[in-house]
Amino acid sequence: MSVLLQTAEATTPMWSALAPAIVLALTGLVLLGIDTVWSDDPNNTVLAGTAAGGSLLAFGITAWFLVAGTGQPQTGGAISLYGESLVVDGMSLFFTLITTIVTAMVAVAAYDYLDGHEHRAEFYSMVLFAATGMATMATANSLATAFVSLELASLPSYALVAYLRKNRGSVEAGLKYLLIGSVSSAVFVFGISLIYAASGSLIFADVASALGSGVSEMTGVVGLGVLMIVGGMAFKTASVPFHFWAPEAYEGAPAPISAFLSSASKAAGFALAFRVFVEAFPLGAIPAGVDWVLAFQVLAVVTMTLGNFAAATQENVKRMLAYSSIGHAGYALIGLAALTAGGPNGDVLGASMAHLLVYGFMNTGAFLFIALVEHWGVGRTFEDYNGLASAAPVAAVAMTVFMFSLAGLPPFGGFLSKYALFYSAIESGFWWLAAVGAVNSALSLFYYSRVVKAMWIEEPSGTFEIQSRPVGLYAAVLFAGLGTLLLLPAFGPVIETAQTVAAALF
Amino acid sequence: MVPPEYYLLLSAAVFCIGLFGILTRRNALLILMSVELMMNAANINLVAFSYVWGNVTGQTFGLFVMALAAAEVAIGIGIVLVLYRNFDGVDVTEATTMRW
Amino acid sequence: MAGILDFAPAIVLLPFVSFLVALAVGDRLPKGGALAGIAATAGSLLLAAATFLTVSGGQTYNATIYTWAEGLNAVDLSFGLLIDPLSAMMLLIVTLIAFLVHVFSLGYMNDEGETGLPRYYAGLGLFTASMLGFVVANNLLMAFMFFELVGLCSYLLIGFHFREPGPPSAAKKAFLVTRFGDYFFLVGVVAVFATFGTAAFAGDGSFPVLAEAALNGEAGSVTTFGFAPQTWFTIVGLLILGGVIGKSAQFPLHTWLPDAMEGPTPVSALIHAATMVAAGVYLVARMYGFYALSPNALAIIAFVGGFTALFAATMGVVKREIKQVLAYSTISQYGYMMLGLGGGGYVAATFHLMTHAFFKALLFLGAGSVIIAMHHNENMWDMGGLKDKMPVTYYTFLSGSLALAGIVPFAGFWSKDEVLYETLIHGLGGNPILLGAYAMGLLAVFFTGFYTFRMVFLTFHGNPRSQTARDPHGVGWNVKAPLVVLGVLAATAGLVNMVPVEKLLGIKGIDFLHQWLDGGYASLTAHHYGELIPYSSSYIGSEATTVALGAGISLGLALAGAGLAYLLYDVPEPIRHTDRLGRIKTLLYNNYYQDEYQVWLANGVTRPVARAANKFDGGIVDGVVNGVSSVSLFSGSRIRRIQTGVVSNYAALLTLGLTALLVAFGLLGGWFV
Amino acid sequence: MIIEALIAVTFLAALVVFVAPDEYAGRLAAALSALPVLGSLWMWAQYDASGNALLGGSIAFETDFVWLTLGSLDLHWFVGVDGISLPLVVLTTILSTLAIISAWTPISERQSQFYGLMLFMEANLLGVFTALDFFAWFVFWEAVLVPMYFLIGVWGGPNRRYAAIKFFVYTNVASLVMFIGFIALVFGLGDSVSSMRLPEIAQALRAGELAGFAGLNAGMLKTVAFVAMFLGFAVKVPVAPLHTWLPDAHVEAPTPVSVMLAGVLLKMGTYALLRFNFTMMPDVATALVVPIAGIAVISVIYGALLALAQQDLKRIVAYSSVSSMGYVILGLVAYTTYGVGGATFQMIAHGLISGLMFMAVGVIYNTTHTRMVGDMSGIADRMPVTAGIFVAGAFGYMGLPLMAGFAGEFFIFKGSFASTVHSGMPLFTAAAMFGIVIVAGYLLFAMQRTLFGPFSFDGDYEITTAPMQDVAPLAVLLLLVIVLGVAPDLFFGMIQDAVNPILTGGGL
Repeated sequence: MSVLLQTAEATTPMWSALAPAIVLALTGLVLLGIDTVWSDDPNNTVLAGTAAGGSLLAFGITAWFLVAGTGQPQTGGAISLYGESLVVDGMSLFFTLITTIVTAMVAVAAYDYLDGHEHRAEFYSMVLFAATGMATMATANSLATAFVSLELASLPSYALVAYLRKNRGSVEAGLKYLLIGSVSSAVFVFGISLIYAASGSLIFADVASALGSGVSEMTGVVGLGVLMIVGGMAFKTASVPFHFWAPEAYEGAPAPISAFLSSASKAAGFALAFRVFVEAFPLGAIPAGVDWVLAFQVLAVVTMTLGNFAAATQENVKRMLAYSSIGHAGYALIGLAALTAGGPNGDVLGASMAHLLVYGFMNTGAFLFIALVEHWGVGRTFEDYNGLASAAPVAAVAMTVFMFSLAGLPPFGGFLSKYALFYSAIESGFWWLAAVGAVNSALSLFYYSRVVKAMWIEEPSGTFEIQSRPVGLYAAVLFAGLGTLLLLPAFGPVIETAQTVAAALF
Repeated sequence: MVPPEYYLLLSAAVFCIGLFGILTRRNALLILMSVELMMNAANINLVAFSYVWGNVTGQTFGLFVMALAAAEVAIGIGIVLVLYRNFDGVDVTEATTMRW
Repeated sequence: MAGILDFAPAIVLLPFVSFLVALAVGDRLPKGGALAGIAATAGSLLLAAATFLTVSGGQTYNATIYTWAEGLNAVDLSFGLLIDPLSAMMLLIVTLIAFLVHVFSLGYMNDEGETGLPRYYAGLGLFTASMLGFVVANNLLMAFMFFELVGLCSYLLIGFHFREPGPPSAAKKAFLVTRFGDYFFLVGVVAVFATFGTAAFAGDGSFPVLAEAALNGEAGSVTTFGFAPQTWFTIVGLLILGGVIGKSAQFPLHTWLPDAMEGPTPVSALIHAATMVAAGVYLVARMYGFYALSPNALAIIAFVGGFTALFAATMGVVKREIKQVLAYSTISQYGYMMLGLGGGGYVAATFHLMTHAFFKALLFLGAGSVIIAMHHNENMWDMGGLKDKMPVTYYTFLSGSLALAGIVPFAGFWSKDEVLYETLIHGLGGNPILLGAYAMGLLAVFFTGFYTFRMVFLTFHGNPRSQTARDPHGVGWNVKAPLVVLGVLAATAGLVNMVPVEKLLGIKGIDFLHQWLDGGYASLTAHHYGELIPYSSSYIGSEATTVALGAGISLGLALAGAGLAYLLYDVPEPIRHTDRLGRIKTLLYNNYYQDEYQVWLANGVTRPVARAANKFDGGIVDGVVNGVSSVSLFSGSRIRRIQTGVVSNYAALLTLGLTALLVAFGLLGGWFV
Repeated sequence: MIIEALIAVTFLAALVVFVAPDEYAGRLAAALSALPVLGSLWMWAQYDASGNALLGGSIAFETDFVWLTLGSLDLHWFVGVDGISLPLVVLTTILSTLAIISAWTPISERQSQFYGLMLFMEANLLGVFTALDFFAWFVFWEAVLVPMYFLIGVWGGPNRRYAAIKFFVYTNVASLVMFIGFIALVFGLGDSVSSMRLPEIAQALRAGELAGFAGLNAGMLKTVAFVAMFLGFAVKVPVAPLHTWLPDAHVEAPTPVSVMLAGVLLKMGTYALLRFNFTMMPDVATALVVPIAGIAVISVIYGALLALAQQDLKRIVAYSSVSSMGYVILGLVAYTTYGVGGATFQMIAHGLISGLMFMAVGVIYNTTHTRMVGDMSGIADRMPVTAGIFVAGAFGYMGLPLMAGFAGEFFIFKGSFASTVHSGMPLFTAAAMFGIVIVAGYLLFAMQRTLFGPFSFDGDYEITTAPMQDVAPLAVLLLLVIVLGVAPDLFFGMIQDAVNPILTGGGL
């Protein structure tokens, strides 16, 4: 590998560090190409194959980079491109990893889900473009690229949510997502403009130094700007108070898209948030009056509490998952909320990143199981799931794995990632954050186990007409399940990588 | 020259007008327009302070913002269209099949 | 030394083996395991006799044979044998009675075609084994453990007829009441360990010795938990006494014993004469060296004993069933033993323990034979005139009755008289409590005489008062043989310790029991106890006159009682004179309402408390738990209402939230200055 | 590697059974679960370690390698046994096998799933009792909940959903509280520990290397952590007033599951209390002796009173478990050889006896299909053997000498009465000991009503002798109870050897 690495470093130009994003974008274009050259309604298998192949290729490259240490200290540190507006380092690769693998799973799952729908090519290509945007978000190193990549990720998402044009739910979801999204991005960009006003630059490093060197006394402006940027991030990560779109969008959207948004898009949002706040508004440089850590503490507590409590009383499984994903955003926010000047920030951030990776598997899997159920035409409420295990034991086992993993029970990945998160929160002295998280996760155990109870314990209310065993969906679900399971023993490298690359930011 | 604070106030005013529009309008298209207003408020800042700081970063970024705003509207219109089809109307408060 | 004493464990183990045999293959053996039991107890009897002889040769035995729990930097808990004159004598008594009861059971159970015989003989075997284990125990813990096993066996045997409603209830009561006493006993055992670090009965390191040393201010390693040694030892002694009161059916824990008559009669004989009830008194005798150190404990023992003696005797006066009378007489007689122990008459009490074992076993077996004859009708008013129909039973029963009533020269006279005598002289030595106890004991003698002979006359004299009494069922050799053996013993056993004769006629050396109990370990001899007891003796006139006076009075009272019974009941058609007692009779017949208040304590107090606790648990404790969950769910159902579904509201709320954040942090960070 | 082998074999067995066809599942599970039994007995025979695993004693069958690194600390895969954990391992394997056999009769649906989960639970229990690294231990600790949830929820009684979720959430909350307390403690130790290995942490704590953390000074932190962990474990034990999940779980759970719940799962709590609170922070424990001993006494008496008020045989035994566990707490806080050793021994003894009682109740239930005291009487007439064993077990529960229960309880009483940690200990002990009277009360009443008296049964089932497969496990358990009662040193020696180091030093 090291030899490979040497050659890679020697021969390939710098921009090749962006290969994952480029591959994703190209795949999107290829899909469009297929759609145009193919006379009428291209073959689903080809499309899905291309999309999955492209994203898997991107995943492979990312993994290789990560292992080879591209953009990490041992190979000369972060690779910054295009006047520092993009940067490739361990963290960006880590998040690209999440995005690409989720994209791959979604693409495979969509193969069955899209059966009998039109405009499949557009669907896949938009997924890929959105993925490109997310990959870019992870590498954005300037407020400008941040905004652009965020929009690049968002715009296709709006369309994807509303993909089922004849389905009122889907359309309504799209509308709400769009409106809240556009408002949020307006807030975001206004915040950017204020920061620019205060610092005269958009590059994170320069912003930091400008604010640090006290160029401006406009604390108020900086504060407004920072909080508005927090808003933009909150929207992307579905955190309070910009979370309102999430329940409806996840519920109404096609299940694979819900999976995509709630896992990849959320992760990308965190990637951006981590970098913006750590690089552009470092605790050392930021004016004393602008205490964004406290802001994130408030948001984290409120978000996880609201998400979990609202999820506890849902009747609709998909909506329950939507709220629970808000709750998990709250957990992940601990990564920013538990930062302290000179504290073990690498550990905290890394734990949060690791949780997002595990979450990418278990949450995607859960939503894809919903997709499977929707594909079968089984209802959406808990009651409709009664006795599902008898009809589809394998899938039910997978779903059980997801639920318990989300609830943070062993022997699944979610257990370690969640406890690692609480652990590092306590490590940096915020034991009360961990305590709040604990209360919430106890509650979450209650509602997650409702699904399990319905599937395994309750008697079937009717008989299920489950004739098909969709290959793609099953493959995706089982892959996610396997990942969730293996991430317990394999958690070591994950958390170590995450914390190393996170530490590199400080 | 005009002190920069004024630009801030102007942009803030525009931003609030846009926000006001979003909060009061029920017509999807009007809401989209209000969003445009908010984005342009940002642009005012960018351009003005680009001048103040004497670099073109702001202005360039302003162009990006406009482009993206346009793209956003493009998608928006599409969604409003299907909204019209499904809920025969563009009143955003009509679409409430999902709640709680 | 590889002497006979090394086989002592076999005395305990043989009956245990018979228990296992009866349990495992009893139903495939002839007579349902009876023969195994008889063989085992016979073997034990022989060994016990051998042991007795060896001990009379001056040998003793005190060794640990099994370490139950080996302490690591802590004391070991072990099983050991202590064979000294006291235990040797007791071994002999227990094995003899057990053997006879086994034989008798052939007639009482097998010939009567009872079912579940293997269970019965297994129970008898275990019962005997437990009691023997208790007798030879060389430390308090082992004693306690076998004490408990004895309780278990009584439960099993009293409840033998488990298909009827009565016996299970009686068994439960027996175990529960004695368990209540054993609770204090167990605390006492633990306290002894905590105080002395050992629970050995004999040897220099034994706890009575240590206690003695502590009182003489020599002790090193004795923790008394902040009390003065004297006080603390009294407390510990009384705690252990709790077990004694329970098992030996002393007031107020005597209530289980009359109910225990639900058990088969041979079992009653075993329980009352040799095993369970005797265990309590034996325990006090075993650790008399400890009690002797505490005058208060002794006084309490004496008073409880005296009171119980009188109290139970009065109740015996009015009973209808023959076994009931015997039951109360048992309680009363054990009261005498306690009186003797408390009154400083260690030998006297032991003596009475022995004689009582013989004549009470005899009486119960006799009653059993009568019951066989009466086709299991125990009501004396349906009997009468049986003396001609069953002479063997009659004469042996008579011998036992004379002993019980304390008529010279039968066994009971000697022992009871000595108990009263010891109490009297120590009372005169300046201890009013003892005098009071003596008075009660003396009064009880009269009642004893009365109820005993009331029983005899009602059962055997006069005309038959029922068809079955006219034509009783015959009894076999296996019933008569034990009766004869015991009858002889009841008549003669007193001769082993004719202290009054010695004192009056000055014939030295006929107080064999005194000499016997002076043998063995120095710290366990009657002499040593004599030195320990905190009483001084004084006499009315000379010692001889006191002896004569005491014996005369008690004998006179006994005869008076018997005489009254003779007048009232030795008539062809006796009438229920006790009815004339009216209210008193009702009171006596209901045992002074002792059971009532104890049942009330169990059902009227404990159960309601438990029910209240249950309500509390379900309502409050669990209510809080469920409350928390329902509150969370409720708040959840409220929180989700924020999501109204109207996107404009979302925008508004969003703006609101952001503004709130801005304002809050603005003020916090002082941006607007 | 024997421990890994033990756990792995059990996991594999679980998988195999899970996919096996229903008709063989039970037999297969029993056969496979015999392997861990043999393994654990082999360990017991080969055991040669000494001292306490956490306090520098030699650890038997130890393996230790780094698993993953969390922040500044290494998490190890670190397993091994000492005199405290080995008896519990043996108990777990034996009881699991017997429970599986006792399930043959009552469990008729989804058998392969049932037995698979039983074995899965056994594997995790083995992990709990052998893991010596906190995180590994915690993984197993939590993993036990999952199979238990299903076992109650799927095969339980009418109210099983409520019982299952209550057990699930209640104990999970407890674990979280405990987790936070312990982790805070670990960070309080700062650089003096380099891993989450319990021995390292225990020795560092006893060496007084705890520093302040997160605004709490060392002493405060220690106390807070102790209380948090105590509460967390107390729920599992369970200690009054945190016990209310237990009766519900027991009543709803099928017999074999109750056996495991009472026999092994409750011991997780006391085991953890001993390993963490009482081994690591004796100074705090002795400082809090009055409240702890008070709670113990309350559990004993209150639990016994509750049992007295019940009509459901299973509820009676369930509440009496609360009572018996109170003795364990009392013994632990006594800090004497007999106290702590007795508490550990009582874990084993109670495991066997409560298992025996639940099985006996189950056997009666299998034929009568009722557990209500009022619904039957004189059962002994039709089921003599079962009744006999029931009586024996009940007396074992009452602490009859020469049965395991008496040994455990007497050791505890002896140890705690003599304890010098507080002058009030004799009184606490005497108060707790009164439990032996109440326990006799309710068990005797229950037996008199159900087993004895004239036979009557209002129910349309034929009451006949129980099948061999039901009675055999009972007999085995009874035998074990008696053997341990006659020869407690089979375990008590190694137990004392392992608990004695706890008593020395450490603020005493």
